[in-house]
Amino acid sequence: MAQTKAKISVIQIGTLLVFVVGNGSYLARDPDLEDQENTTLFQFPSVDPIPLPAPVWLFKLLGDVTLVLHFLAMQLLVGSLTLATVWNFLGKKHSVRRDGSDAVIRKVPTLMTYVINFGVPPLLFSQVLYGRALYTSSVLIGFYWISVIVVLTLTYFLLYKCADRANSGRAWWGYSLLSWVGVVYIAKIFSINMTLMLRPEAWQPLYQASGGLGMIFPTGDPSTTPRFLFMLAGGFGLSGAGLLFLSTFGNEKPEVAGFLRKWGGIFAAGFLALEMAAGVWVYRVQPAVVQDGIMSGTLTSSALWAWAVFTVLAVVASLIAAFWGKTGSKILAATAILFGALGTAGFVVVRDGIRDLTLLSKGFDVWQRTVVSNWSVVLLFLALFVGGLALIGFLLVLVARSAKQIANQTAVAAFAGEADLQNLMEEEDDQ
Amino acid sequence: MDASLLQEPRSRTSRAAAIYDWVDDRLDLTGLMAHAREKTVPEHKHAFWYYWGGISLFFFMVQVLSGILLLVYYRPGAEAYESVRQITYDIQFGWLVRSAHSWSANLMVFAVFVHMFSVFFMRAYRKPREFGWWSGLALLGMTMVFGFSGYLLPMDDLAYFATKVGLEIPASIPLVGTVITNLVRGGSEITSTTTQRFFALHVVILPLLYLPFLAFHVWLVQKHGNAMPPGEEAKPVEERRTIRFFPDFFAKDLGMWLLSLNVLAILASLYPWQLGPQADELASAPVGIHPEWYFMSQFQVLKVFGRWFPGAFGEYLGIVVFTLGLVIWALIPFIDAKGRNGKWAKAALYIGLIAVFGMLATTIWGYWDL
Amino acid sequence: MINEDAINDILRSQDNDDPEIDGSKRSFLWMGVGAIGAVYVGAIGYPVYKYLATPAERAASETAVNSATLDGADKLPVNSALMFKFGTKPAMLIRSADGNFVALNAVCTHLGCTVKYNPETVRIECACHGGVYDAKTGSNISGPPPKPLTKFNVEVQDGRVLVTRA
Amino acid sequence: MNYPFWDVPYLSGGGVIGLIATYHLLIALFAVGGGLYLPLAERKALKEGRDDWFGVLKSHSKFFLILTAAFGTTSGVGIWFAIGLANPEATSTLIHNFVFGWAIEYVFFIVELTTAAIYYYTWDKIDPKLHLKIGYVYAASSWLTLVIINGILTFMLTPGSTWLSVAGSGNEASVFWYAFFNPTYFPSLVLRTLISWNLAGIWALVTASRLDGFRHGKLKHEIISWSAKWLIPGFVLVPFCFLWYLAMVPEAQRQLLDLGISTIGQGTFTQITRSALITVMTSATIIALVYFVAVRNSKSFGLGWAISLVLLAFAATASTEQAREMLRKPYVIGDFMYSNGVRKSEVEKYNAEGYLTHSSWAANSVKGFYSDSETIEAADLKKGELMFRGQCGACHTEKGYRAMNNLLKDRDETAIGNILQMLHENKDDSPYRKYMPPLVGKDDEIKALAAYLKQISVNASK
Repeated sequence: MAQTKAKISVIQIGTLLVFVVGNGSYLARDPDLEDQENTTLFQFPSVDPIPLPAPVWLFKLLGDVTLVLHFLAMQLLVGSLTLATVWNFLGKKHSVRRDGSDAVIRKVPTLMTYVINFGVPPLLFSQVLYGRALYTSSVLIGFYWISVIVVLTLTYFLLYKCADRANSGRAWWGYSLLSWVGVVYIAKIFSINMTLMLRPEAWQPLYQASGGLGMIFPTGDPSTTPRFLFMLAGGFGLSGAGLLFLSTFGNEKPEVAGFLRKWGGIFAAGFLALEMAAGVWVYRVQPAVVQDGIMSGTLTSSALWAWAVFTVLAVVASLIAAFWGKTGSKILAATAILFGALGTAGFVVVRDGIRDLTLLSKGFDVWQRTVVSNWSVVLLFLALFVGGLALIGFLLVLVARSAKQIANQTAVAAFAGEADLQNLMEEEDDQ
Repeated sequence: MDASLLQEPRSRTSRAAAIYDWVDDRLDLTGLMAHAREKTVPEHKHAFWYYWGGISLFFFMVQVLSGILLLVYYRPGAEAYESVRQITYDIQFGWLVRSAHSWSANLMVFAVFVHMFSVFFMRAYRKPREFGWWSGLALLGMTMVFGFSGYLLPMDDLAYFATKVGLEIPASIPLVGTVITNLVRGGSEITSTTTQRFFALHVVILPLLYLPFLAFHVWLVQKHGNAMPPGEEAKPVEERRTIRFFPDFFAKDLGMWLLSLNVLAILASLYPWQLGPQADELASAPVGIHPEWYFMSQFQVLKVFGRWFPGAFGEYLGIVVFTLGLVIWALIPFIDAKGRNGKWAKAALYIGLIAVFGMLATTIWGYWDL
Repeated sequence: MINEDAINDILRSQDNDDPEIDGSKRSFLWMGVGAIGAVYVGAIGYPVYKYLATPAERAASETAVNSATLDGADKLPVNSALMFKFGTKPAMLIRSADGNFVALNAVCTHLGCTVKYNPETVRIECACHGGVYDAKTGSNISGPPPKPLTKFNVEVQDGRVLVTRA
Repeated sequence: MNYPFWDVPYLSGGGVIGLIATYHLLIALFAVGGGLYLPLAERKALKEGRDDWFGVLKSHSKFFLILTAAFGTTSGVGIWFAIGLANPEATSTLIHNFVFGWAIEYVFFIVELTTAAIYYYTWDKIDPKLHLKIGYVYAASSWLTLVIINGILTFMLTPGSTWLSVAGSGNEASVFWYAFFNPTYFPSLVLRTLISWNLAGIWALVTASRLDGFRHGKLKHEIISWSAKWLIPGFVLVPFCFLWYLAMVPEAQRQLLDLGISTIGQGTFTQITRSALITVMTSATIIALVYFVAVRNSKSFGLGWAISLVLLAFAATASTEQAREMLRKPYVIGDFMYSNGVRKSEVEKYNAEGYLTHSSWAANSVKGFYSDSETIEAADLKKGELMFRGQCGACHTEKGYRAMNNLLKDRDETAIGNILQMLHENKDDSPYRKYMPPLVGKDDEIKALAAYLKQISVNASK
């Protein structure tokens, strides 16, 4: 066991060196070594005897589509929360910064709602396909994994608190800083789990060391840090594009809109470029089998290219949107965020490829599953899914239309203002 | 049947009305009701503390009822342990009855302490309520003796040793301590004779003493009404808020009783009171043996005085300190009397704070020190 | 917004005697109060009843059955036991190595598990908490049981064994 | 022990699930009931032109949004995380069966959260009639999430004969709807719906208690009385629905209820009885307090009382859920998988070939123990620990919840061995059979477990 530990840390240091030197080879890539570890140290848990109720490709498709949405929401959340916190902190005497941060933070609780919402299906479908690996790695870091829930709850609540304070014109950066810490913590735990599930060779020593509660972090995975940085950089970048969007589509004052536009463009361009660098790092730390697999697979290789091209396009579009013309162009802003989103879609597919190839190299073929489809349930789900989205869209259109009408009228007689109630409640506090 | 009653728009049936009238003629229920409706209770942000006397009373009633149930099977003397074992394991729901009795005892002591301190800090001992304060203190003392005597009755090892160390407190009284303790104990060791005595004390002597004090205490509350804290009293009359005693306060008071019953039910059924192995005087005492939590403070004070001043002197000193504290506590209505200036009120406040934190600190210290 | 009259209104509507509360509503309320009361009476009364009734129930069940006939039990091999029901409760018939029969109640006196005969140690053991009894007398030898197992009278007849309450 | 075991000291993994689940249920059922409460209250206010009601409703909808989103959603995800950690095998079975059930629930969930947000953010900003419609859409979608999850929850207690007849054959998917609409589905759905209305009323009292009754007596009294009415359907119907539910539970499980009354002694046997006692008593108290303290005394009904009501509801919910969980014993999925993740169909295989040898985890570990450890006894203890984690840990901890050190106190190795043997044989007359799974494995594994348990009990008596 001590040997394994030593080996793990050698690998860790090795990878860092390798990255610095930049020639992209790393110790654990030796295929002989890997094979040996698989057979002597570990087998995956046996597969659940109940067959899959739908083909593997369908789970993958649904998982990846929702994962793209989850990543978009998550990246927007991470980046805009960071920026808004900084601006609010610096905004004591700078009303534009302050207003800009307020405009952003008001949207963040809703963003969080969708981060969670779109996060559920990919995790569900991952459990169906990769449960053998995913349950195991989750249990191994069980303490941290369940702590995600506690941190998430507090983070989410703090975001509402921030929005509330923003609405009443008070500063809130302290609260948002706390929730930022929470968000980054959760991101880190997810990175660790999603990479740990790919490393059965690390499970046994980790379990022996942790004694069952799962309070020890795995070490020695060369890809955890680059993956974490990749997501973080992408988050700032995409949020920049989000700010561009907010600056042209939102109803902010001109100076606030201009402020959002400038910084949005800079952030989008800068951090998307960083994301590309981190992406190269992620790729380089993959073992040769995986690298070869990605390059030789049609889907994965074209997705990799799509990611690169769209991200470059997003960088260019953001720069133009930020600095070209006096007022922002809606089309340019929308283009920037669209390219960013397409880039995300590209890397989600590559990510999926990396997962499958890595697992395959360790003896877990996700495609080899018994499938007994129950199409009636699947179709019902698909119909409801489309119907549900259509319903939401329809409601949003109705709401927007009605809101415009009402805004044109001067007073709404039927509703009591918020102030009334505040009075009701405060009177009681006074006594 | 009274014709006028039938015309009333009430849904109460005439037979019920007739019975009501029959009783009313003899006991004047209507007059009582009218009195209850006229009576008011102050409503303010400290009104929560008004409920604690009622809560204590409620737990006392639970004690009486569950105690009577235990009496049905309990046998004092040599068979004490066996009979409690039967109650706990043999008799259906015996564990629940015993558990309710034990839990309710602890909750009652807790409620009595809360009641005492809330009365203290609301200055409800001032004129005309001095007798309420003193009768309350007497009730508190008896409550604690109830607890002490009841704790021994199962005669399992915890009860045995806890009583053994608990009796060190009276034994350390100068001059007469040993004599009194031996008298209470029925010998120099705890035996089945002791359970027999404690049993008599617990179910006959104490209740006989307790009930008149309790009646007096409750009568005083009815007579003087709820005391207002000084802050509330300083307000002009038209700003004070009140609710009617009946049915408003009465309903809330009953609500509190129900809540207390629920707390008791949850504790008693989820954490049934355990029964240890039978007491064996030859066995070595379990590590960290100590009396019940409400004696911990005194126990610890005696212990540390004994440690600081070896020999009987330390214990004497401890007893003296304690007695002095009690005397001051009982004389508080004279120290902080109505009409005296603010300096005395402040002094009383400090005394109260010292009492609360002193008891808390020595109790925690006691558990720490085991 | 809210005037004095309104408050008086409320005060009145809270009053039990308000004519506003009509007959059916009032009887519904009384039904509710009655139901809650019944719940409390049940939740407290049932355990209390069971508590007080335990000895009576025991006596009734104990006197209900006074004997059991075990056909063919006289052929029981030596050093083995036969489980049977004495009334509603499990009991055991043991034939010791010397050929004698003993019948005992098979309910552990500790917490009521069913005990079993161990031919190797020639003891009766309770698996729940490790109680041990003597196989001939039923007396509690070790472990938590506080009392011996009740012994029954045994009468060996041709082709059957008759067990009766002692 | 197909997966590593998540060993939570003192609490046990099951305890973590229980805590999160109760807390979630209190909020999630409020989300369902409150979803109907809001639009109906809004409708009443619109119809009667009550401006003051709108103020309260707006404040309530904010409380509602934050509570259900920040605390309800996350705790829901939390249950899912916790079951995956504490019982991956059972979670995997459920997901393989019901993945599209969950997917469908998720669709309703998205609609629910979106409409909740729209509803709160568009007060005063859109046509009141449209606003009310959004409220109805919210109410419908939140109830539909209950309709779906109820199928999966009730499946665990009563998978139904149709599903059980194909379980293990690979054709489980073909009987999805039978598994979903299982015997306890409908009584449970009605029960939960009724309880959700109750909770809507109780939580509404929290908002109402914040009003100053001495100044806005009429408003406060009206809101409290109207909210209290939400408790009536549950109060009247829950007892009947509960009997209906019980009638649908298999006889063997129902006997567990009886066990609590007929078997005397503290601790182990009487849990369901105790839970039932608490549920009945707290429910009655809620009703009594709502009427006598809230409705009859609305003027001085304060936050403390409202919170007491919520806590009572928490106690009632927790003990009901506890009873439901206990009712499922000794299974986690009725008649199919035992609470420690061992499938009923696998028992004989494990007994013949060994339990640990069939877990890829442990098989390697065990070899390691015997080659690394200095003595065979030490290796046995390690093996016993794995047995303990795999087969006992789902319900027992070393010290803490259902603690072994307490249950085994003062037992010698023979006594422990006797208990284990009895659990292993799992005969028809075994008193443990009704609520504990059989102990599976070969003799050497069971001996190792006995040695490990002995060590725990020795440590306990120190």
